[in-house]
Amino acid sequence: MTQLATPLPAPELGTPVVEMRGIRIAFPGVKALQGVDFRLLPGEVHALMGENGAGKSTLIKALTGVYAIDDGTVSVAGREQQFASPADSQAAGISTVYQEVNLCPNLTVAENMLLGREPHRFGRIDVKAMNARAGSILDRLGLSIDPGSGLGEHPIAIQQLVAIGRALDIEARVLILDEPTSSLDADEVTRLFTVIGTLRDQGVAILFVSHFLDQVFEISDRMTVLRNGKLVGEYRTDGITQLELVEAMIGRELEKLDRLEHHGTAAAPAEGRVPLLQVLGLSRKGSLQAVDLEIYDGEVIGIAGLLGSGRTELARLLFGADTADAGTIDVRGTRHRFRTPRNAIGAKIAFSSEDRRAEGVIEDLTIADNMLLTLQAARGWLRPVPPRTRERLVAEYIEALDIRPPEPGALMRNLSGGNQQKVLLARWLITQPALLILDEPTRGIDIGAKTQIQQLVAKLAADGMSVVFISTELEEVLRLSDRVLVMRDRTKIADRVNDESVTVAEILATIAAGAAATEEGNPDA
Amino acid sequence: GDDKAKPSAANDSITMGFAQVGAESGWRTANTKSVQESAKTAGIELKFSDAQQKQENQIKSIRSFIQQKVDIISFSPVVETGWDTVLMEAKRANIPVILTDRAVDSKDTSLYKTFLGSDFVVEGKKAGEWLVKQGDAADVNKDGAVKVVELQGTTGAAPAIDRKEGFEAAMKANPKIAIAASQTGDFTRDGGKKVMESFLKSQKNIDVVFAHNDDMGLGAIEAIEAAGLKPGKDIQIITIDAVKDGMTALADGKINYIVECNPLLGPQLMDLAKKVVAGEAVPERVLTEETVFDQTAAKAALAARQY
Amino acid sequence: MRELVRRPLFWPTLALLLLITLNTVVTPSFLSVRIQDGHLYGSLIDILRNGAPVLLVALGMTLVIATRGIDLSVGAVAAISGAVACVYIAGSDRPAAASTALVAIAIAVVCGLLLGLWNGFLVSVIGIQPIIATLVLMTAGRGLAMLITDGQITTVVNPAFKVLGAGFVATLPVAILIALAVFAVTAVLARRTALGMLIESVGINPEASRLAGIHARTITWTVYVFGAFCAGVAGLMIASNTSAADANNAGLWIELDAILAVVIGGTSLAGGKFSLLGTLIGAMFIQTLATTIPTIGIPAEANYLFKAIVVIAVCLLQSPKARAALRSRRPVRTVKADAA
Amino acid sequence: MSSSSSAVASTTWPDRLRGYSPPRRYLPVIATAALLIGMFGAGSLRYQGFADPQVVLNLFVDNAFLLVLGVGMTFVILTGGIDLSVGSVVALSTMIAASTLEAGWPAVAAVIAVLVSGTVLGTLMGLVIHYFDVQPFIASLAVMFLARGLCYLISVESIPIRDASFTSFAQGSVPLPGGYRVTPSVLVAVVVFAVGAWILHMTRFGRTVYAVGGSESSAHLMGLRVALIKVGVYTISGLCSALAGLLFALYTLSGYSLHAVGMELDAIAAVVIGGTLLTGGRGMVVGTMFGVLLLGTIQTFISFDGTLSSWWTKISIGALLLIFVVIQRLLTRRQA
Ligand SMILES: Nc1ncnc2c1ncn2[C@@H]1O[C@H](COP(=O)(O)OP(=O)(O)OP(=O)(O)O)[C@@H](O)[C@H]1O
Ligand SMILES: Nc1ncnc2c1ncn2[C@@H]1O[C@H](COP(=O)(O)OP(=O)(O)OP(=O)(O)O)[C@@H](O)[C@H]1O
Ligand SMILES: [Mg+2]
Ligand SMILES: [Mg+2]
Repeated sequence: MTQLATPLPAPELGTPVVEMRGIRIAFPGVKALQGVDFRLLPGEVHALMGENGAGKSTLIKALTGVYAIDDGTVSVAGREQQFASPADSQAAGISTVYQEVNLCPNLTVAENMLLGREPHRFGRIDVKAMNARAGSILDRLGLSIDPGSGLGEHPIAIQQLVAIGRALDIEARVLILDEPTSSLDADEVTRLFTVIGTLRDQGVAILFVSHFLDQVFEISDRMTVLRNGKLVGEYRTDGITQLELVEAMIGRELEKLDRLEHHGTAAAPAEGRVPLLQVLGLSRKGSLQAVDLEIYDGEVIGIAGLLGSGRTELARLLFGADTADAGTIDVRGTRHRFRTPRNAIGAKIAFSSEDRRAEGVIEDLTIADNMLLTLQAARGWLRPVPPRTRERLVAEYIEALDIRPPEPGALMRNLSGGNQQKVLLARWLITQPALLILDEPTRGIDIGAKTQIQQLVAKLAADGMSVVFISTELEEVLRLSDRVLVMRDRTKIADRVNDESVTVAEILATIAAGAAATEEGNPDA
Repeated sequence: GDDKAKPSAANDSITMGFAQVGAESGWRTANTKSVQESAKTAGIELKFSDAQQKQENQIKSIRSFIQQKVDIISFSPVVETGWDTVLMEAKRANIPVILTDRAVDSKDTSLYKTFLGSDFVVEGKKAGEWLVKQGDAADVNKDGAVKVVELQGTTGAAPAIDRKEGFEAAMKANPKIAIAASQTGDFTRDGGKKVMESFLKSQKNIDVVFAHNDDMGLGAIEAIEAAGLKPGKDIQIITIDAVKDGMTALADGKINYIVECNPLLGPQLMDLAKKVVAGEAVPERVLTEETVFDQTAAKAALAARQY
Repeated sequence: MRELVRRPLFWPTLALLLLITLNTVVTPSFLSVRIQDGHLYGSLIDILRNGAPVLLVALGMTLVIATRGIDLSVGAVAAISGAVACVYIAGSDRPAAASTALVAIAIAVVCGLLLGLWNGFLVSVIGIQPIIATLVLMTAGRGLAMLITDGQITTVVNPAFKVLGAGFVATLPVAILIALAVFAVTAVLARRTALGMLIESVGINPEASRLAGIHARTITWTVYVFGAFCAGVAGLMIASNTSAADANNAGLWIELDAILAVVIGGTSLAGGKFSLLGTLIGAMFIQTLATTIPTIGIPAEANYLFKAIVVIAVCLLQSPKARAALRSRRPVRTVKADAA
Repeated sequence: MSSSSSAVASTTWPDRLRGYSPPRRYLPVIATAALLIGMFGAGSLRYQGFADPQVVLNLFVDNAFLLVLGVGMTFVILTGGIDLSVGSVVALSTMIAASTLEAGWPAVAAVIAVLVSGTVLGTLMGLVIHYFDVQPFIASLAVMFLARGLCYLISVESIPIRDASFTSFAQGSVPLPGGYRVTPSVLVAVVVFAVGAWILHMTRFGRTVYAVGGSESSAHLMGLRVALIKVGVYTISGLCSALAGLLFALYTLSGYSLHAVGMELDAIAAVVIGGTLLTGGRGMVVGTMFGVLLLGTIQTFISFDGTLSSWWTKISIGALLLIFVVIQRLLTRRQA
């Protein structure tokens, strides 16, 4: 083990606004937190770091009264507190955005942001004032959606911003953000950071969790690192390097992170080769305008674009999750019509959704069941996967993806967010698809696992599988793909072979130019 | 607008609105059929409605009959109480009302013209009197006490309350007779069978079963037979109704005594209706023609039984 | 002991045992079983035999509930199936022949299946909320049953038909043997094939299941067909037990009993995980409760009160929070579920 | 601020355009209303006298208690719960009213006794459901048995109500223009309906009811008072049941332990037909009113027909219900 940066000596600290001492929380079979100390100062941005399952979310939930603490004390502003529910912690000035979006999809955006604090006159909610207030918060986040629209109609990224908006509206002295940026694009992140900066200057203490190291180094003042439910140390951000931080998190030296080479143009499509997938004029009213696309075996297609550019919609149409109004899809030269995901699965297409909670995990089933779900569905209920195969497959993927806890019988709902994502990935890999569509597969995944997944994608492609890779992280898209599609305003605006010349800046420029182009050419509002 | 111009019903056909309780038993179905058929025979146009055992539904139908301006309303109240309001509306609309099968306990007897039906208390009494008359023969197992188990109808239903009351009143005449257990069998065969099964296990030396209707009695017979006993011999059975299945069992010696409760009120009802519409006077209370059957009488009557 | 208490079925089982104990204290002969005419005879046997229809219906209901559905029509389906069988037997040339009984049973079962197809169609294809979709058949079904029997109680005298509900094979009641057989087959289908897992998956998260390629519609449809099949067989048992089809009262409120059995057995009405063994215990509990009332001599007017008290007691026993509160005076500090 | 409005104004999001058509969540209610009108039209064409406005008013007169029940039930169902006890509580309320009046209590005292006992039962049920995690179906089933049992404890026989103020209220009529009339009970029901709608759609409490129905765990994490809401809706339902019980007692001027058997199903059906999702989070009180009126219309249909035998009555009710929900479903299909 290399020399870690020295933990911060105590006297340097002012009076913490939050102080947690010796926190212990055990779930059946898991000691999630084993005597963790934690301090949060006013006017700082404090990053809570750790691998998937390290206990970050649990520590937050212990602080905000979601979980009862087995042992240890929590004090806020010097007073010892025993929060029995999130309502109590909120009353004590702690405003929280939890990791999974926790809003009510059946209510409007404004309602979600202001629930419990709605402006009202004589007991009657003032809808106008509510929408206006919500609108101004959305504004701060640079979000131009109708506050009166239903939350459920918006993609997960928007929902995440709405959740952040809700937390911002609470006049709090502590703001907790558990992976707020996991599905945001660069612009949104910048805007969010501006807001965070302002709040910090006003003296608000901000607790921030993220797996994006760059972001952490950009915004945070100090950080606390957890590993396996134990405290590793507290550091000043300017006193630690990225490498040291990663080593603190994973507890060992990392083989070079950027090991993965630029994947480059693996197989330039030879003349006359039948593409694996040939898409012509695929469109759906209100969500995607005609898109053409060809995918060849062993190709990784990256899709770049900003929020709402239609990437998810394209993926869903390719998979039959939504039905297209027009256009054709040929798989290896045969025409297919995907009315349900089953049709697409039959054509050996796999799709891992960006909305893990609503469209991915089956919370009350075990890891093993979740992994084998699609395989089983494809085999039909009468032919269960034989126990031996089952055990072998599950063990193999738990090991390959380093899923923790490595127990096939653990319930999915008890897994940390990152580990759930890995299980879902395994679900699709087990079906050995010809085309794997990954919508934000690295969302909420720690740095180590992210590298693992990227390597996996590269390896799968090398073995002949085609992959469609959608990610808000442009670097990641560029690093992995053979070709990059750029989307904007629900249509494809560029399709480029990803050679050395392509850069993040260039892609962003393309998107901006596309903006100009559409504004001139197509005033279709 | 409630002030109603009476349609010229005088010479052409009469329209009758009949609000039935429901179709909760075979007895009730026979009753309905009788009303429908005799209406046809009598040339009365019948508006029939089924309340599905709910008073509110019945009130609604009566109100809708008033709205439709029928000439006469007849109904078998689901329950005795609570008719004043709607009957008042009928009275205001000048529509006469005839009650069938069950009475209403309204203080204001001007709200209806007459009540046609049997008296449940009397039925219970008749059953009890027969048992008293049996004397020592009622004590089947000769232990000096006549141990009766009672299968009640649906708890709270008028026939159940009244039959129990009548039976208990008559039973007092012989101090040896005692009801050892009494439980509801909901007027069904299944209920009768299940309750009787339990009684057979928890009560020793049962002499007599008193069932509030034939169906529960028939269920009890099954339970008794399954226990290896002979219904009608080892345990005597008294029931009320006299539907065909009950009469058959009586004729076969499996039931000992049945008090009739006659569902065929149709012809009597239509007669009354015509008289009322024509403005003739009718008695305030008309009893249905009912009898009692023992085993020999049953054999004779069985052939002619229509329901 | 600790381990035992944690088992999900511990509390329902305990409740069942308590009820049996109560009966035995009041009527010492409650547990005694003797052989009479070559079959077992006693209160316990009655409970098993009379509990068979509820058990059957509850088995079907368990799977329906596991998919987040509910089936209110089971009582009506039971009535129809009984009515069809009895009317067929009563109207045939040889109303006492075993072959007639077999044909009648077959027709009734087919009717049940058709009604299940109907329910499943409304729920899974048209997409009507299960409670309303099955309410349609709950209302209309009784009418159909009465239409079939012409509103009369149709009595049949057919020894072969009687076997189904009141007969004995190898000293045991046929009804319970059938119910147990269906239980066993269901358990095997659910747990030895992948059906159980797929049903649970659809119940827990229908959208995620669809995206995982599960044929959610077929599965939903199938469970309603199965539910109606069970109800149909239960209806035959009820009819056979009294040798009569009572369109009005056969299976009246059996849906409530069945749902109660399912829930007491630990299956949540919110769908998802289900326990067939739990349902078995739940159904037996309900039947024991029904038998207890006349046995221990509760007056008819106190039936409901007694039932209410027992049900409340069982719910509280089963609730971990209530037990924790009973055990310690401290404020309850359990981990709050993170579920929706 | 300005940037947002300008962005919205010059928007390329087609969402904004959609804003002009009625929001999707009103669709079920609109569909229900349209169908109800259609059904009424069909009735008027078919049966003479059906089109009389008094027939419509009678729907309210005859279903006032169901409307009140439905309002309470809407609250419960919106949180994703269910209350099976309402029918029995109605019966118990009629019993309490009738027996206290018989014992010579003044009318006001009887009314208070009824309302208090209904509310207490509801609250107890809510407490058990929330704090002991007992499933609503089971808890309310237990209360259903309990209330029915208490009825029998009071009396197995029906008890008439002869109290002067009760009878005058029951037999009173409120004249409307055009010579039509309704009963005072209708006014009570309409007031309850209005208050219910107001609470649900205009107040914080109401919003939070929807939030709990949408996602209880989210509501909890958002720091909302989930306990208050969950206990609150059952309390409201208990109060509504007691009130409905009073209206029912007025309607029938009696107390009877077999009153309102199965009425909980009518109430639930009315709520669900009105477009409220049984899983919670979506629905409106107006919808419930349409649901109640629909059930009433079906009955009116049948009694105007007057030729259906008992079983055809049941089959027709089922068939009409079916036609209604299928068309409603097809109209709102795109909602998914
Ligand atoms: N409700 C629960 N029941 C049982 N185990 C749980 C529960 N919640 C979390 N765990 C376990 O506690 C450990 C810590 O989980 P936690 O969610 O705090 O991780 P995390 O650091 O937030 O990870 P990630 O970065 O993936 O979100 C994990 O092993 C997880 O499986
Ligand atoms: N900044 C924004 N302001 C308003 N609406 C937005 C914004 N971003 C996205 N949307 C909404 O997103 C919807 C399209 O999202 P879609 O899922 O296609 O995006 P995407 O390209 O897949 O991005 P993501 O990866 O975030 O899902 C549109 O209906 C639009 O209403
Ligand atoms: Mg986490
Ligand atoms: Mg997307």
